[in-house]
Amino acid sequence: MKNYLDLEDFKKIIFRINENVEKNIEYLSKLDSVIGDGDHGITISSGFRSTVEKISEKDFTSISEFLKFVGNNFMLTIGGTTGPIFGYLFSEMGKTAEGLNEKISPDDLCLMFTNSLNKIMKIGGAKPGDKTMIDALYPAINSLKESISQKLSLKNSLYLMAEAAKKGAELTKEMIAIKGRARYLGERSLGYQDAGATSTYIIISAFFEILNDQQ
Amino acid sequence: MKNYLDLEDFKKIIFRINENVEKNIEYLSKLDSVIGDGDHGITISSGFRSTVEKISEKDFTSISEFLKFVGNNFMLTIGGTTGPIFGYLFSEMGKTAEGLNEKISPDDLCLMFTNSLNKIMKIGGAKPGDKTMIDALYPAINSLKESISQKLSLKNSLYLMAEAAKKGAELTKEMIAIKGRARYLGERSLGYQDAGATSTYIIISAFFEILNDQQ
Amino acid sequence: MARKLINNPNDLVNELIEGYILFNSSKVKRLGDLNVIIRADLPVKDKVGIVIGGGSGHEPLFLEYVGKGIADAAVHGQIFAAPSPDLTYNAIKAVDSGRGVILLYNNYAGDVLNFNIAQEMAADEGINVQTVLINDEISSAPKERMEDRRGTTADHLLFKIAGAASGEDMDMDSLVRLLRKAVYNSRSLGVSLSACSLPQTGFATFTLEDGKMEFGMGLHGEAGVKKVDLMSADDTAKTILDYIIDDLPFKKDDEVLVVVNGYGSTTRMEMFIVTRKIYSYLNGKGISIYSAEVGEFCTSQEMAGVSITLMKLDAEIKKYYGCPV
Amino acid sequence: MARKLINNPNDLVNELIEGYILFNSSKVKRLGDLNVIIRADLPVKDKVGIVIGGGSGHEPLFLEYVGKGIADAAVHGQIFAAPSPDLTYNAIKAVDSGRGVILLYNNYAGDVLNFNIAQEMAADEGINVQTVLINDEISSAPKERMEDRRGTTADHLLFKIAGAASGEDMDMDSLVRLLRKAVYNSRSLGVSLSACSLPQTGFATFTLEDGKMEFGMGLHGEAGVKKVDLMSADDTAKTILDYIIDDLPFKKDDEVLVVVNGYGSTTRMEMFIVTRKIYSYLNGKGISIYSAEVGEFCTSQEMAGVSITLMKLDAEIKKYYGCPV
Ligand SMILES: Nc1ncnc2c1ncn2[C@@H]1O[C@H](COP(=O)(O)OP(=O)(O)O)[C@@H](O)[C@H]1O
Ligand SMILES: Nc1ncnc2c1ncn2[C@@H]1O[C@H](COP(=O)(O)OP(=O)(O)O)[C@@H](O)[C@H]1O
Ligand SMILES: [Mg+2]
Ligand SMILES: [Mg+2]
Ligand SMILES: [Mg+2]
Ligand SMILES: [Mg+2]
Repeated sequence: MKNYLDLEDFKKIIFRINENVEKNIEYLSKLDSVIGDGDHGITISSGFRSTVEKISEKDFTSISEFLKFVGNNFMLTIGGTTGPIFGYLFSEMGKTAEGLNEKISPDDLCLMFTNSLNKIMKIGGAKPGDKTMIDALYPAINSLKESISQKLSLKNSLYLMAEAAKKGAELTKEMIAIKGRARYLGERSLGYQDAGATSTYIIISAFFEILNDQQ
Repeated sequence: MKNYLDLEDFKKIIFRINENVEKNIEYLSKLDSVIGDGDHGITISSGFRSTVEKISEKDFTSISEFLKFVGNNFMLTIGGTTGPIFGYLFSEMGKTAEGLNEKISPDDLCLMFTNSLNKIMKIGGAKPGDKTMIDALYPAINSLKESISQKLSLKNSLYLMAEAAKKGAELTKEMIAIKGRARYLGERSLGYQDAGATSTYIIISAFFEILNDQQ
Repeated sequence: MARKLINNPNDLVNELIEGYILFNSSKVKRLGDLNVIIRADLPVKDKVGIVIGGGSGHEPLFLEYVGKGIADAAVHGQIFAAPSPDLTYNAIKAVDSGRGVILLYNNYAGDVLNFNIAQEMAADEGINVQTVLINDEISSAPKERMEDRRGTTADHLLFKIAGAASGEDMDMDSLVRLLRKAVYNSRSLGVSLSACSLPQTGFATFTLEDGKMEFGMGLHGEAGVKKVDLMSADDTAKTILDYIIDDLPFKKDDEVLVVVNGYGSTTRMEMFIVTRKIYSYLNGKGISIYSAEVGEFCTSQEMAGVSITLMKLDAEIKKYYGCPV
Repeated sequence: MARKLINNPNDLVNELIEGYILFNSSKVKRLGDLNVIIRADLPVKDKVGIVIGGGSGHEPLFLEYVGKGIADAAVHGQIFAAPSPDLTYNAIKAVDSGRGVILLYNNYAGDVLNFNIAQEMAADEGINVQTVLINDEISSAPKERMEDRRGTTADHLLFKIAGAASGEDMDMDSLVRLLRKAVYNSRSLGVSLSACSLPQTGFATFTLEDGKMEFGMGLHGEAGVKKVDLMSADDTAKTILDYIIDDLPFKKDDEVLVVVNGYGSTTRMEMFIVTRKIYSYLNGKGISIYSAEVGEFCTSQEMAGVSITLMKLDAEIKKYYGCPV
């Protein structure tokens, strides 16, 4: 059983994210429209669509190069909050991968996600509990750490990671928004799930799906 | 049985018209809104309201003076189509009354209405069948003529006159508008009753009501 | 039901005028307590007066077109209703400097009736009053009955031309001739995407089903001449222009002014998307745009939609219209 | 569902810009095929550059504020979304004449993130880029956390002041100081009477029940801070002004600029009715209006409602704002 991710896997993951986001444009926009401005589905899908178009036309020699390209494309061309936040998610993973080899182990992956999380918290100023995508990413990384300490397979770890992200996204319903547009709502944001957290769940799920497809 | 109208009667008629129009503001506006701009009820009621206020503060020595005042007030201060059309209705009656005595006979009344009709047709350019207030006024005058030739009492004549106006107003449903705003609708004006014709029925009814109250 | 930010519905026109005058007190003032707005510097000596007006509810029409270089007075009726003759009569008297007054207004039956009465009243006092009717809206009657067509957004151009020309010492007859020519050279057509409501009551004056649009909609909520499925901005612009170009007709090498007018709730984004097509389409026909104006000039409450106006230019009209904006 | 006059929903911003540039080709041009509008006469020698921008869908923001005497460039994101850093980076490079560039924009998290990235990219190339955030909207955070407040209609005044001051050879530091002072002196609050929709989809971004209105509504359809029963225009104006006056606070004998802004489908009639109350209410408080502007400056699609902005003046701000309109 394969216990790493290589460049091809990362490419497949990005394509899969694009497909799954595309199917959820309306759902994501709807989530955003209750407590935000209703564009999240459109923005994030256009980000992945443009990314997929560009990576299809280009050759990459390393995971680092690939993820930095994905992240920078997102960050530089999409705009909105989604552009930088999700852009840094990938570009920081890419930066971290610079020092690693081309077979990303569970530990490597954990480090990559953790660095992204820190970068996003630094530039956006949000913390866990503020009702943002961080509330899916943070418990997902904790789950991955836990799985590693229990020596679970990468596939199982990713399964649990996606589940943790899903649960984290759902828990945002019970949070009051502190960052992002929804913060203007205060208590009125209670009861609604955060759009960015939901996208984060979709993104992490794709990691599991790709590994699952191969086995 | 009284077979004429005097100055006091005409005053009562104007007050009664005002009351009845007031009750029908929404209905008249609604009729106008299907094929016009929806303001007929508001315009015509504000016309009678202002007229009633002004005549309450003023003394009149003749029917002619009174009706010219009513008509001119309508014409000069109301605006819209209603102002001039319904203004001329009263002011021409007043002009005609100049040569008559202060007890208006059925014949006198018929002449007064006829002169008004002619003036309105001249200034507005509409003919019977064009789906305007003329389609209530014209058959009403014909009915009055007929009643006179049959030597009916003024009260009975006015009753039939009001009925004829009502029927005329209803028949406008089957007409295509040629004049007024509704003309832009062409065939699409079919099926809807003309607002101004309906007001004309309300006006003529008040003549009957006042005489009926006294007997 | 449309919600409006108003006070007592009966005070709409009065408060509109009060607010506008406070805002603009250096330029305009009110004539007594009438719904008449006049230039603050009246009477202007030795100038043919320009009086404009019509029903309220089409702001910036008419009051925002009063001032030096534009109209001398504007008379306002109630919402969507022609102004009564006493207003116009008083406006004529306030404006007349002895060289006469032109009544420049849109050809609606109610307006014509009321302005005509005022004109007669003033004429009885020896004031030379002439009328120039604006009838640019091509869907309101076929070309053979042009005299039945109503007036719309050409107002914006005509008020400017009238103001400029009357300010340059043009005499009554030349002015009337110039303005009639400019009216004749103007053609407009619009499309509505939603209804408008009467602000006094909040009720819509008509309904337009989802996914439909209506060509030739009246400014007062009169239904239009044809209802079609919602078209793209490009097709809408093309359809309107085809009707307009065919009507004058506008020809290759003509030079035109263009007005793209929003009826109320249409965004400037939509207006510029329409404008984009107008430029390319007219360019393709060899018609050159001397200047275009894009905005809300002749509105109908919160109605969604746009109208397009073309005015064919010649040297004289161009001179008075002024430089491209 | 709102019906819009558009073509392919993905082309909205591109076609907006194309249309605007055709309409205004003597004044502005496009930077390559980017959603960046720049002065036609760039580069302007020896002048601090002013770059403005933000999400699209708020027209006339931002593109209509580019030109001589106003901003040098505007960057446009997609509808309601912050513009991506590559746009701003390219705008900075096009505008910089060696004296540095000011990024003057509204304080929204997305905008800050994206503009900051662009600023870093330009700084890496040795361009002096400073940021002035606009945060006039008082309902978006309490005064203690003013740095969290968002920016709205003060834009209109700030862009003018920035354009005038930068055109008069003011250096970077003085400009930043002036603009921060003008931002600090500006306070806005609005009220919404209906929802707005995303033009790409036509879907409303929120709902407002019949007979309700919402104070502090966001420009992007974010729900406001309090929902109340529909109030009269006078009470609405008074309520907004009380909040604003209390916030700076504005005091007796202060001299102010006033902006009365319509969000989209609100008529000029309503705006002038509100304006009327503003004049009398401020007058009663001894606050004098140097100049007022009434119109659509910062819109939110077809949303109904108005916002009011006051900016406290001093001699320096007054000099650059210019004469009363
Ligand atoms: N400061 C922040 N840190 C992390 N994530 C954030 C932050 N602000 C917003 N987000 C995320 O971004 C999402 C909104 O994305 P989107 O709708 O595209 O942005 P916008 O606010 O520009 O409309 C939110 O649902 C939230 O998860
Ligand atoms: N030329 C005309 N001659 C006679 N009556 C007319 C004419 N034009 C319109 N009307 C009448 O006026 C009524 C419309 O009145 P109103 O709604 O007050 O006027 P407006 O058209 O100014 O809104 C119509 O219902 C019609 O009966
Ligand atoms: Mg959003
Ligand atoms: Mg009517
Ligand atoms: Mg009317
Ligand atoms: Mg957004």
